Amino acid sequence: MKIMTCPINGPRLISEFAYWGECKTMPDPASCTDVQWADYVFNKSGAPGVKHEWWCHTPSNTWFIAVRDTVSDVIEKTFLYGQQ
Amino acid sequence: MRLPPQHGEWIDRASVLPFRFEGQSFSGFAGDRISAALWAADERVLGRSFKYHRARGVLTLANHDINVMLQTSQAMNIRGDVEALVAGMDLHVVNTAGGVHSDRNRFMGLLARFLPVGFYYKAFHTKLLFPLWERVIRDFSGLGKLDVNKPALHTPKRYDFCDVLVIGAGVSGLQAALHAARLGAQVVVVDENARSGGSASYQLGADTSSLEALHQLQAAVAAQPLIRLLTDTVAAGYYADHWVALVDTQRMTKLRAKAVVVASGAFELPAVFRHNDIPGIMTGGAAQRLINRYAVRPMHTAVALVANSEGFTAVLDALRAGVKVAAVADMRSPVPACVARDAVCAAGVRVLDGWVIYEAHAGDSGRKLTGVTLARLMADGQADTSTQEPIACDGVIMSVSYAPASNLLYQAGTSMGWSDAVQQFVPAKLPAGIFACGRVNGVYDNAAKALDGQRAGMLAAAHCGFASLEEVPSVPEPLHCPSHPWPIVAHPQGKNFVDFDEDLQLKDFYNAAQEGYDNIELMKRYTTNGMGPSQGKHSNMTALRVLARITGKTPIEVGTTTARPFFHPVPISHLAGRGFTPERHTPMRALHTQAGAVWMAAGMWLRPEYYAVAGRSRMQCIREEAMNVRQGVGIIDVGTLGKLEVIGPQAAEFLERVYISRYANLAVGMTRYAVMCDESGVVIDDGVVARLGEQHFYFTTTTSGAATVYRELSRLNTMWRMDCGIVNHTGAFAGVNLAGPQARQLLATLTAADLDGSAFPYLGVRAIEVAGITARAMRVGFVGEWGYEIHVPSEHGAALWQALMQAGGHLGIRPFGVEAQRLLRLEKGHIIIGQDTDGLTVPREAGLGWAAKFDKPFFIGQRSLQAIAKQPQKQTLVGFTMDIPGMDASQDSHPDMPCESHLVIVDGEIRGRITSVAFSPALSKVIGMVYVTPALSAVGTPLPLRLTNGKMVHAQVVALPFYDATGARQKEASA
Amino acid sequence: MPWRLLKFALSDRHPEPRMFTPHGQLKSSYDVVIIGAGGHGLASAYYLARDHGITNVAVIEQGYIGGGNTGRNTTIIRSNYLTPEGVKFYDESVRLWQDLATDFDLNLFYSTRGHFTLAHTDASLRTMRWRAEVNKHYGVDSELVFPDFIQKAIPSMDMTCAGHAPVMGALYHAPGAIARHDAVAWGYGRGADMRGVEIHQQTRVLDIMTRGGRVTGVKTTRGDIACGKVLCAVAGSTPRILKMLDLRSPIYIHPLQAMVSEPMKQWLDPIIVSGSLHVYISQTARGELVMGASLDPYELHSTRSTLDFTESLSAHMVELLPHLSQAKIVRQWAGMADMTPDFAPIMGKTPVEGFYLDAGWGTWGFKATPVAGKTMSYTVANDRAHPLIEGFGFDRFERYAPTGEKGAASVGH
Amino acid sequence: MNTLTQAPQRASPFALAQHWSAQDTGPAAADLTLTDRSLQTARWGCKGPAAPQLLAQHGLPVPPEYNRYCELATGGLVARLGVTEFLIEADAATLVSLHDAAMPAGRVHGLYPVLRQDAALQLEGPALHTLLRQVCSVDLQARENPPDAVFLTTMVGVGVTLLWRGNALLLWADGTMGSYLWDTLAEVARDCGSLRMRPAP
Repeated sequence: MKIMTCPINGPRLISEFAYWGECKTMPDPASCTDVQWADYVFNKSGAPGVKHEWWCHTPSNTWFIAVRDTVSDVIEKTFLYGQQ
Repeated sequence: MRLPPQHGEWIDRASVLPFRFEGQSFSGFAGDRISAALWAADERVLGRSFKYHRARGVLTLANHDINVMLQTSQAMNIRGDVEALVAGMDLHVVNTAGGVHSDRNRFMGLLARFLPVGFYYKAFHTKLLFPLWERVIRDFSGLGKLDVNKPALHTPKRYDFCDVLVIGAGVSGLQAALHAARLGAQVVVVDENARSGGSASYQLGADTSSLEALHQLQAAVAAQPLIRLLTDTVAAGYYADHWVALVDTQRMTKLRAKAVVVASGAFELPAVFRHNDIPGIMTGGAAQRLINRYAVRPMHTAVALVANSEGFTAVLDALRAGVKVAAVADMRSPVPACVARDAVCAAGVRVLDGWVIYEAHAGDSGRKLTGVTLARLMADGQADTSTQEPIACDGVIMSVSYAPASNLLYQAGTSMGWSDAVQQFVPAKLPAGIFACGRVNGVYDNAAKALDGQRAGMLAAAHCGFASLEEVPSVPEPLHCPSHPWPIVAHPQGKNFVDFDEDLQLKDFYNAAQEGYDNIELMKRYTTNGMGPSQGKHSNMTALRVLARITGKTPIEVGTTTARPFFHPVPISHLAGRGFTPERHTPMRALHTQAGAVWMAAGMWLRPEYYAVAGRSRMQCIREEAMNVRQGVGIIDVGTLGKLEVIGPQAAEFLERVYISRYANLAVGMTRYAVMCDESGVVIDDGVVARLGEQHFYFTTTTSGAATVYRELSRLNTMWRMDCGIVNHTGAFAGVNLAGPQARQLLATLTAADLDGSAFPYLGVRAIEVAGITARAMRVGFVGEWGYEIHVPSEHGAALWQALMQAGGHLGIRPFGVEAQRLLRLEKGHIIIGQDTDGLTVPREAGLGWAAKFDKPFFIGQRSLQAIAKQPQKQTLVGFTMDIPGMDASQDSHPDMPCESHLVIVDGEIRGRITSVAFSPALSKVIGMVYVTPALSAVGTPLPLRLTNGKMVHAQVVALPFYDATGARQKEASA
Repeated sequence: MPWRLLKFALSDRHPEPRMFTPHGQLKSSYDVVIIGAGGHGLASAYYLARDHGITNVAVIEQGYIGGGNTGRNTTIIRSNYLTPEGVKFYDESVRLWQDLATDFDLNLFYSTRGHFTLAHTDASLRTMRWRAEVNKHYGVDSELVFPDFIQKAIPSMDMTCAGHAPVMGALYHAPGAIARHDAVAWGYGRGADMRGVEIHQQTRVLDIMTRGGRVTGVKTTRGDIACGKVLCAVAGSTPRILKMLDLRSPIYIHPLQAMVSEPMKQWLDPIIVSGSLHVYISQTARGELVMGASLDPYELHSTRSTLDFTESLSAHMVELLPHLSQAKIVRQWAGMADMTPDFAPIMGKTPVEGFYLDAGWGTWGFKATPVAGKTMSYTVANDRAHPLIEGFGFDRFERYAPTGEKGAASVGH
Repeated sequence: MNTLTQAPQRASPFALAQHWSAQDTGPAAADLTLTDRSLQTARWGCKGPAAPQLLAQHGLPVPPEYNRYCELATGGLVARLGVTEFLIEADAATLVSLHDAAMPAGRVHGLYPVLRQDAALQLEGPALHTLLRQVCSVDLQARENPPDAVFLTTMVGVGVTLLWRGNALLLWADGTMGSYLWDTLAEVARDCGSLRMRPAP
């Protein structure tokens, strides 16, 4: 099974982790249009590439960011949010 | 015929194993594979082919020989060349009609002309007849019989770890292991055979001294403490990050390596000529395995078809075994010099250079080989039919071509290149940590294999951080080519098989190409080449050569099909393992069981659905539990609810952002209902928020939502960086809901706390002692009676329950289960998330519009709900009642009573759906909640409901709740 | 023995014409370019030519015919969906399936076997009844059945699932069927080819050219093509193509894996799906057991296999069918599923004039092959969404109006 | 709320397990010994940025690195779970003073008390290695593991905290998983040889 390295707990089977999805920045709810908001809520940058994603090591409930190539599945790095 | 003891044979003649095959008795020796034991007993017809039911014998004996597929009462699709002989086996050949010797389905062979490649696409499909034809086809297809009465086998799985995994214990693999271990690496070597040695253990030929060299190597490996050698173990699949599935008869081991050396060798391919499948025709490797491992003489008189020096070693082994070799046809011309060939010539064997076997001849209706016809090979690879020479023989030794066993290399993502020197695919670019050596790497010469293994072993060790001072050896260029570029002889009458699993003949490939299936993937799918049980191990390379010739491409241009796991079929029991299914229980588990609980699963949790009472139906029990709450006092275990805390200066602000209502203004000591939405505004969870202190909130989630809610809140707080912390106390607290008119009186007997409404009002929360246990108590009204939700540390949960049950005995306290609670909350018109809402429900539809506070600066889902608010509402949840004449609490159900999910039908259109419905014993009528279009939502609107049988019944929209509209029963008049 | 097989015995040469005309160069322009020679793309080409007389069409395929999800799925065909949109759409598809083999004169092994969706919880039982009621309303043969009925149909099933998830009932869909997936693509391909459509395999789309918000052509690895209309039917590659047009969509790609056993004698008639255990199984005409589970848990644009997939699928299968533990798995594989938030497809026109989308097929695209071809060819020919696909529009999410198929989502097959 | 008061009838989470027994059962020199530590040891937990400081103030050592633990002279231990969470097993007096300092929650800024109601277990015996190979995907005996390492991982599908104390493996898990965990481990253990089960002395 694939290994993911939790920044705190180290390398573990990827089955110990929960995938949330790509990090996305929320537009200002007050100023954005309904369509812009819908884009934030529903749309994804679904094309293959290297992405910043939220992952959680479930036994320790550790959330972190993984930089992962969604074609090769190579995890380039993982780090705690805001500590890049 | 069994030979006298052979040097290094694998059988133990001291232990004789009796067994049965097709109803006859035989015996073999410990160490025999089934096929070997049968061949030793001069059995020649060991199987029947898949399509034409032709007689088949030993072909390769290389662990992929699907000619011999057997069945016992214990197992199906047993491979004769893989499985060790076990005393008492009662074996039958799969997929025959009336046994292997007189298989009635062999007439299929006569129909061959009618059944060209893909014939089944071209017929049988008239609508009317297909079902009949399909039944016939289905009956013909399939191999073994699955015994559907067998219980499940549970074979425990295992994890394992090492630095270097070596796959294949031949000369190169053992050398790799030895050199990796010498540098300090922990090494595991696996081999699918019963012993290590690979081809060196049977491909002896003139040079029997090679066996001595092998034994020394094996001894060195055995003496190396860092090496673990696992035989009879298949590396069944390679997965990400050097995770390899090792399968033996006992179990699957999931091994994590830091580097992998693939030394898996090569498959020897059958030559393609007419009737190349008659029993007695086998590869050189098969003959040599029979002789040198199992001491079996493969035939009396042989003709050999060779195109490499390995073939001559096979001839020499045969001669040593007393086989009369009538002739050797060497497809090559001119022929490169080679020791083994010289020895064969020296032995006076007739060797014809540039000749092939044009066809083979069978007697006894295809059951045994009677001879072959040789012909000169022309420049274009065709046989010169003017030069035919028949020779009598009962066996053929074929050694013309190899294909690398590169399956795991492909799975690991290796890109393969083509080597003209050895006429095979070889690794061109290996992924990090993957190494290849030996035949799979295009290295055939024994001395070179040893060097190649040393090279791979040292590199693998280095990859794991075990540096070496000595330099990695370089491997000499190949001395000879083990594979003929075109080991294929066309024949007008065909029956020259390429794929033995699927009975595919040479012409099938030409025909498929003619029909347009002329790339490797389409050809595979159309011809089904390589789709049989051996997954093309003997046929893919030949098919590729044929396609290359048809399309005028080079092999590399044609490309290969993807080799997916598994390398060798893996039993589902091995994959399933023990099967761990985690269960969660509250501390009151044993007490519920004593009380007759009938359990139901809620995610991982097990909860009492209701408590069974002798002589009462399920529904009666549920209603009585409910009525006991309405009239006296009941107790339910609510310990499965999610129990979270948020602590800190910004705790209130945090809750305001994640729940749709207000909490900043919640007074300390009070609780408030809470609804959670997702970003799109869909309702996903609900619970109760209790404020224990200015900066301290304790809140519940649904049972199923607890884990995900806690996880998502943690993520949000990680992102938002608010000055507060979240703690998950779901498992740390036990909880009960004590409810009913007598609840307060009961609790008063166990606590000194002032339970008066003024001191402990409705929706209040207090830290009190109950039966000497420190507890968090909340005044709640979910079931619509005066009630307390009491949470205590789990270690005291059972004690709390027992104390309440004892103290409540004289008040007639009874536990109630999930179903009674569902009924009670329905009477109160309270929704259950997931039952009265679905994956798209927004608050206003579920009657929760009031809870969403749009004047807050932000909450999750707020912005989407603002957008949705501009749209007309599609549906709304309302209450309904039905009076069913003649239905009362004595009946569990009634034919006219609708079920949850029954539809509202108006003017033939779907206008609504019931989400909850029950007969209310308190109101003695049918009540429920239903989504309807806004037009139907007004109180008093008649609702036509369609039952399962299509009958229409009528209900009426009523205001919620159904029971105790003012809530007088659950809170003090003052409130 | 059918007479039509006689000709093979009577003639020495293989009396079969070529199915797909080999084409040299791409023409410089076509009326319509279809990206993707899978079932959907070829079906669209077939109906464009047959029903709309549009034959100047090129189907561009980066791999080979039917090599994507068409050749990787587990071929389940059913119409017992949850929403009116879904039920009407798939019901039309099932109707079209019936005559396909005759239309193609090709045996698709369309085999009606009956389809059970097991319910192990009262919640899923409610969903099954919901589906049954909606299905019946639109004339789809679909009903809620209970353990005794199920046990009779599959006597060897452990109705308690090893005590972990007792089977409480099932949605039974008698028309549930399987078919030979490759043959479907080949049949549509040959039909389109015979009507003049050009199929170009091993041709990869590099870019889509537009002017003023209108499609003007397609750049490929074998040259540029001018065309006014492009239909994109590429399943797992959809986001990559959409990016060429700077179109954002909710589509996300997760692998879907499957595995197949050694051939064995027939013992399993119906198709079985378990919502709670997330597994499904059927037996092919060759006697193999085809098994699958739910999506892989994270985005990946690859068809790699994982061991844990076969492990958990096997563990659940043995709970349901204990005797399966003797069977052996020979092969596993994967496809790339293009998922949508509401588990319904995205079909029809897009913000780019002349660019039509047939996507979001997730784990349920095979069964829709005929109706997708029918409706998309209509949409392309008339530049107007076919009535059956109005509920699946590209813009439904920005309108906050998703389709409700997810309400019943368990295993989407 | 003080979880350390000796309230009536505390019950071990393992007590719900089918195979659990309040007595010492099985051979003394068994291949595997499971010891129920759930109630026999005083336990307290907290997390938050202020947690290390609080521990220090009460004279407790703070493991400098994540997922390491320190032994206490008194026989207890302080385990650092991730960045700012701590699990402490010590004499009741120490824990009461910690608890009183921390409660009520919200009183100390940046400190979030954690109520520990663990199923706590000790595994040891010659067959331990064989058992672990079946139930845990982490190589707990890997050369590179530091001796004071704390592992947060899963075992037979349950989230667990693990650490080595000599040749014994200490395990903590959510109490509501306790009965499943105990029964499953006992079942696997029986396949690995003779089994002794006992409450902590």
